[in-house]
Amino acid sequence: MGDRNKNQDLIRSLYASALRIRMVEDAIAKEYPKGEMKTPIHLYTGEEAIAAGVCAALTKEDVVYAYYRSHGWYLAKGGNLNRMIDELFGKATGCSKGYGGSMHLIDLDVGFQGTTALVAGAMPHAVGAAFTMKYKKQHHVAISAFGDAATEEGLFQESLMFASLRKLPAIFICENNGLATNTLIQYRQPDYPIYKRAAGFGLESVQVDGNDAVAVYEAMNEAVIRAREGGGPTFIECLTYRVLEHCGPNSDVSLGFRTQEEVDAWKKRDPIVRLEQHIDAETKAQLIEQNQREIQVAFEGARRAPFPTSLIPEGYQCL
Amino acid sequence: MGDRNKNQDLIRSLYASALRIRMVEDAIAKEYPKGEMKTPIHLYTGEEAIAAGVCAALTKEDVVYAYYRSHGWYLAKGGNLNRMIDELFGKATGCSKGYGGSMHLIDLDVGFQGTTALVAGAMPHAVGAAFTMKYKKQHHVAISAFGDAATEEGLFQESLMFASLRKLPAIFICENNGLATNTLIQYRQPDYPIYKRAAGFGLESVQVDGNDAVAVYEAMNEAVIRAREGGGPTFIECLTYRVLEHCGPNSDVSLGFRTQEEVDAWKKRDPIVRLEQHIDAETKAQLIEQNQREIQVAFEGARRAPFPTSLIPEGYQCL
Amino acid sequence: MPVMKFTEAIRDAYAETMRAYPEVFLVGVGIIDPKAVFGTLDGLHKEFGDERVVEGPLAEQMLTGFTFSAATLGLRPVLIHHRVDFLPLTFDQIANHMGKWSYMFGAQQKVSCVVRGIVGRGWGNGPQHTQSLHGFSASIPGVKVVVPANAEDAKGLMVSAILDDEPVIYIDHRWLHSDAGEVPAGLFQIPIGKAHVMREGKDLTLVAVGPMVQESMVAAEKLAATGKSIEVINLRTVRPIDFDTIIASVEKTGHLVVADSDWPHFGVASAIINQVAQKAFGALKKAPSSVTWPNHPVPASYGIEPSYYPMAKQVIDAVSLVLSGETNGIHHVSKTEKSHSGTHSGPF
Amino acid sequence: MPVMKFTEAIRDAYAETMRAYPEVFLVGVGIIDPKAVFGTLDGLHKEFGDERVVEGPLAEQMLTGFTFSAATLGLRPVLIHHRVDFLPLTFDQIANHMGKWSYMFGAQQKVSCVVRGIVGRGWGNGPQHTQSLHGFSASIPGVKVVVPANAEDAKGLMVSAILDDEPVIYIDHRWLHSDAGEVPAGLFQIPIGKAHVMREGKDLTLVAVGPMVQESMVAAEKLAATGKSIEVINLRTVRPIDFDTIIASVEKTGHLVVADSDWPHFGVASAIINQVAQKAFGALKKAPSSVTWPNHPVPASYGIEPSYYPMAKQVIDAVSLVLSGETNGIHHVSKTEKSHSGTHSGPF
Ligand SMILES: Cc1ncc(C[n+]2csc(CCOP(=O)(O)OP(=O)(O)O)c2C)c(N)n1
Ligand SMILES: Cc1ncc(C[n+]2csc(CCOP(=O)(O)OP(=O)(O)O)c2C)c(N)n1
Ligand SMILES: [Mg+2]
Ligand SMILES: [Mg+2]
Repeated sequence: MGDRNKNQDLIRSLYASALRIRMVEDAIAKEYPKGEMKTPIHLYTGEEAIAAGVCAALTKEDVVYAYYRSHGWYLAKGGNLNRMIDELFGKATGCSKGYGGSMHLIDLDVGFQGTTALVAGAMPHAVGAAFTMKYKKQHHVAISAFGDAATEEGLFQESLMFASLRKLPAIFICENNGLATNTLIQYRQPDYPIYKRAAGFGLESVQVDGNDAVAVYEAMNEAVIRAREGGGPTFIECLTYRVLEHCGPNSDVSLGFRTQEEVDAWKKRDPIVRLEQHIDAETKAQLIEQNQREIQVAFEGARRAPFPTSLIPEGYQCL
Repeated sequence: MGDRNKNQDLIRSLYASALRIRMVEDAIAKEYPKGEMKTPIHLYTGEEAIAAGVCAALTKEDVVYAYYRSHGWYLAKGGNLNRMIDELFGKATGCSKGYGGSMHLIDLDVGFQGTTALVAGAMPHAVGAAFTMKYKKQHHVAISAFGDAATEEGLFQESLMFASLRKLPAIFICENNGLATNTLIQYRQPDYPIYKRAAGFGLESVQVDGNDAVAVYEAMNEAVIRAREGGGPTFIECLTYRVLEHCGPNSDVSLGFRTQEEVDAWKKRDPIVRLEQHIDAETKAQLIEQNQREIQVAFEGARRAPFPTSLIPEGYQCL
Repeated sequence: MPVMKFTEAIRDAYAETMRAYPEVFLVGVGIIDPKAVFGTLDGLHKEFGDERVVEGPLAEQMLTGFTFSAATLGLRPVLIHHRVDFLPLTFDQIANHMGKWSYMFGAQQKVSCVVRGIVGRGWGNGPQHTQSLHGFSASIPGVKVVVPANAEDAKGLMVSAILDDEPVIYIDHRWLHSDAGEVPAGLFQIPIGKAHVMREGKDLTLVAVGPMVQESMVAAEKLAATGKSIEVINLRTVRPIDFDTIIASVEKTGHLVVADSDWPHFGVASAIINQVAQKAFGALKKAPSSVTWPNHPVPASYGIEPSYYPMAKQVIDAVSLVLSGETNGIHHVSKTEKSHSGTHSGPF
Repeated sequence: MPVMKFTEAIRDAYAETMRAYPEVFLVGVGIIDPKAVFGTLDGLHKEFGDERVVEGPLAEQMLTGFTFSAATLGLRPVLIHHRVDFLPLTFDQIANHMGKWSYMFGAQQKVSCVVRGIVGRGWGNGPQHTQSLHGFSASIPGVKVVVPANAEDAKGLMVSAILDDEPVIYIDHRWLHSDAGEVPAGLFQIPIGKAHVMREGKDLTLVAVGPMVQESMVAAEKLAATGKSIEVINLRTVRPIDFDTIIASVEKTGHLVVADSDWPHFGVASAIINQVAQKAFGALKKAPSSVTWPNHPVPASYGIEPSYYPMAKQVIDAVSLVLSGETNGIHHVSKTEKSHSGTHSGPF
């Protein structure tokens, strides 16, 4: 009974987190054509279960290092919505004060560390953070989130190996959507599962259904316990799908590298629909309404907010 | 009977190749303190079976990409001895005309491509060469030789994965001597065999006794056949031992990171002693004498040869 | 002569060289993408197939060593990066290998390869995706570096880069991609290492790089109306710099301004002014000057990003300051700023 | 004041800061090696243990991102490379991450880390292991770059670099490692961004970097004997360059020579002469000049390597040329060339 409740609470919170991401991404996609957000956007639509599942297993002191496709990670970790939308609008009130744009989000209050536009570029940052936790004798963990193509970069090997050697509290989350921009994975990687390749670096490595938030959460929970107990890093490959185009608010089926049927088939495995089955109508309606309200506030606020006034951020010294 | 003869021929040629390397390295070590070879030397003493075994399975059209520890590779591939010693002496007649030094050997006539001082730096060069073979519809293979520490660099993963993806005729030879300079492997890599890690990139991968030239040759032979038939790359981990200091002509036992007992134990597994058991005394004496003669000629020639006269190599254009 | 867009001119250079030379091939991340690298590879994958349009994994460092090695074995590869910002990732292979190979082995092998990177300026791409990096790329000896300023350059410099026996880094500005111009057909080449006098003048030498060429031409036109005769030199090659052409011009005009789309201190502007100060000091009637980016990264916000990039107006001000000690020559310069029109929003 | 060797001065900087600040740690490839990075870490592994002297695998790119990230979380790491030539391998993390982090996020985090690289000049190390790369390292905004010229600098700049809240690249020349000098005890700092007037003079300003400082001091001494009064400025920091001190000096002397241990076109010499030409043109009585390496890599052969590196004699020639139009001032300059004494033969 306690377990069932706990489970119900978990599902509710996973649903709330994933739904919020979806609704924010939908709103950005809808508003984007107006041209007020002049910054490249890489939407997370369809992949929400991963960030939601991972972050549900974390505390505020744990840190997340993600990439350019990070709206979802930022929100799941508890990042401030208003400041994110302000950043997309290029405003001084943005989370990066307007200097970073969509690919460079940060909210240090909740352990959401700055993101990078270089594929795999942030993996060593998570390793450095995990090392720092150990150095400071804290029991927090550092998360590195990245796509399937990031595992092609040399930094992947270098980061996993060092985390493994030093048994650092780092958890590597691979969001395998089978795509790098518009190039399918079979053109880029030998036919050998990523999580098995990762296991070669001497760490725990598992594969989960990345559209199943509960499965992600459970794998993650194990990994977090291991990491906090000094058992070292874990690699979690999450199989998922990117619904929209790589960068921008539209579908990319017209480009011809994938079919509408494939997209539709994946939509049947929509992570939010899957969670929704366990959510009562009232809760759903409440959450939707609350999100709508917050999103509206965020966009209105962003429109009104001022642009930065200086080319140089206040406090920036390195000239 | 035919097989036995073939085998005897093979052993003889492996012995001749390994012995020649040993004698040249010994001569360099002996002459080095005179200060005429002002260039860092990384001697191959104790590891000769690998280059000898690998190159015995190759033709002149196959290409080898090695590293700063390459005197042995250069000689095993058939590189000109005089020009190598000239290069160590910094002479205009050197294989790199005096511009490269010990770490940058080359003999294009025999498919010994230029070597690099950057650990792992040449791995992609072998991949590019293997691609070129395929592009030109030739059936040659490209060899990449490197140490255990090179497998720590991101280039290792990047190179193996691409060779594997494209089924390129590349063969990766890891000379695992358990050392990077004076740092033992356990301080650098998680406890997981290198060849298994390599297998994660979706290619054939084996481990052999790198002090057994016949074993190296046999693994290599299989790999070469596979590569020429379009079956793709192979990774061969050769377990071996570095007898002398990382760079220079002396022992390094006094530094304290390994013991004389360990070095002595490995000397019992000396690759040349092992081959010698199958060699008659007359052959041995002949080979020794011939090598001595050639080495003497090489050093005398190097002493007499002129230095380069210009800071800019003839034909160098990129200014 | 056919008129084509900058992107079409690059495509034409690839197509012509690939048809004429079987040893030319293209390699890079995302180059079989249907978007065909901003259209600069349109139809080439179809025409030349997987063998000669080689999709790479996200392993830029390896691809660079791969490229350069294939070149030493007689091929002529072109490695293509969607963003010039990925070059630093590959700089061990560029500076320590590609750029040293010929010297290190006594010039025994040709290193006939091209590395192309595209500048992502505009649309709030932020500090990591908007660099120019031609000064950075030129800072270590051993490679040539070219920066085309228009469609003609785009083709002629690419054909020359591909047929060059030394490594060439080719940096094109997405910013210029939709510019059109007359471009000769066939294997049209522009010599690497030679600057191009785009407009003759006698009062001041204005050396410009890449997108600053068009700004400088606008500036010269406006200044002509006030009686100032400006000689505009399109540098084209930033390594090796054609100091001869520049110095000859300064000896004629007595005044020098360099307009570069790069940072101020360690780039082309410094290299040119240093050399002129050393070699043609006597010819200089006034202090030389430069128009460059500010000394820090570019912000994402379009509220301030436009003020980061100098345009024709800033060039006019700098020229006026040198010639007459004041900037108040001309106002109302039509904005050639284009990144904010919304055309550059992707693919990444 | 204690007299110590350059290497001991670096060691002292590490030891003092590590004792005073628990957040300081060292990381790098081969730093627990008994040879202790040319002695500059002697005894530190023993004193501070594996936790604060962190051996890295051969994964320099990762170690760079690792270092910079630890810095953003409040630590003060020093990443050590046995060769400065490994920096290009890590330049994505340096230029795109470490150097942009503060700007990109609106200056919310300190990036308090040091990356140290050692120049391997001499003993036929060849083109890949003898670069200086301080100009290269300084070419992209976002990092500071220092080059110590003597034991005092070695300590003072290292302490300052470690305590700085911005990333600092610290490049020391193995060439100078055995030089000794007086070095203050304790947490002795030398301000980053300030040049040091080592010798006052009124006829010519001689700005020198790293190993060229000692050559310049020898040159100034010799020139004094012929009645020339040379002001020698030890640049110390190559990014940001202390233009104020240089310009003030040139305004006094009217003449400028820059002596740099780097290539000629895109380095510090160009940056300084450019700025002086723009900002103090009126003060210059003659064309400025520079003494640099030739415009190509260094050869391995000791038969020609010495002629690659300019020494005091070349500085004297350049100064004499500027001041009197001829080089024939002084002969018999004692050779301060040291790499060929055989002391620099390893470890790699
Ligand atoms: C180092 C680097 N190389 C190439 C790119 C260009 N690029 C941007 S996103 C992308 C695709 C990456 O795919 P993946 O890592 O699977 O993440 P996804 O976009 O699918 O979430 C590419 C190639 C880049 N930003 N950084
Ligand atoms: C990229 C790079 N990092 C570091 C070094 C310094 N270094 C030279 S040799 C060496 C050890 C390499 O060990 P390994 O690859 O196992 O080869 P071995 O010397 O044992 O044959 C190191 C760290 C280098 N040359 N290149
Ligand atoms: Mg993907
Ligand atoms: Mg080894």
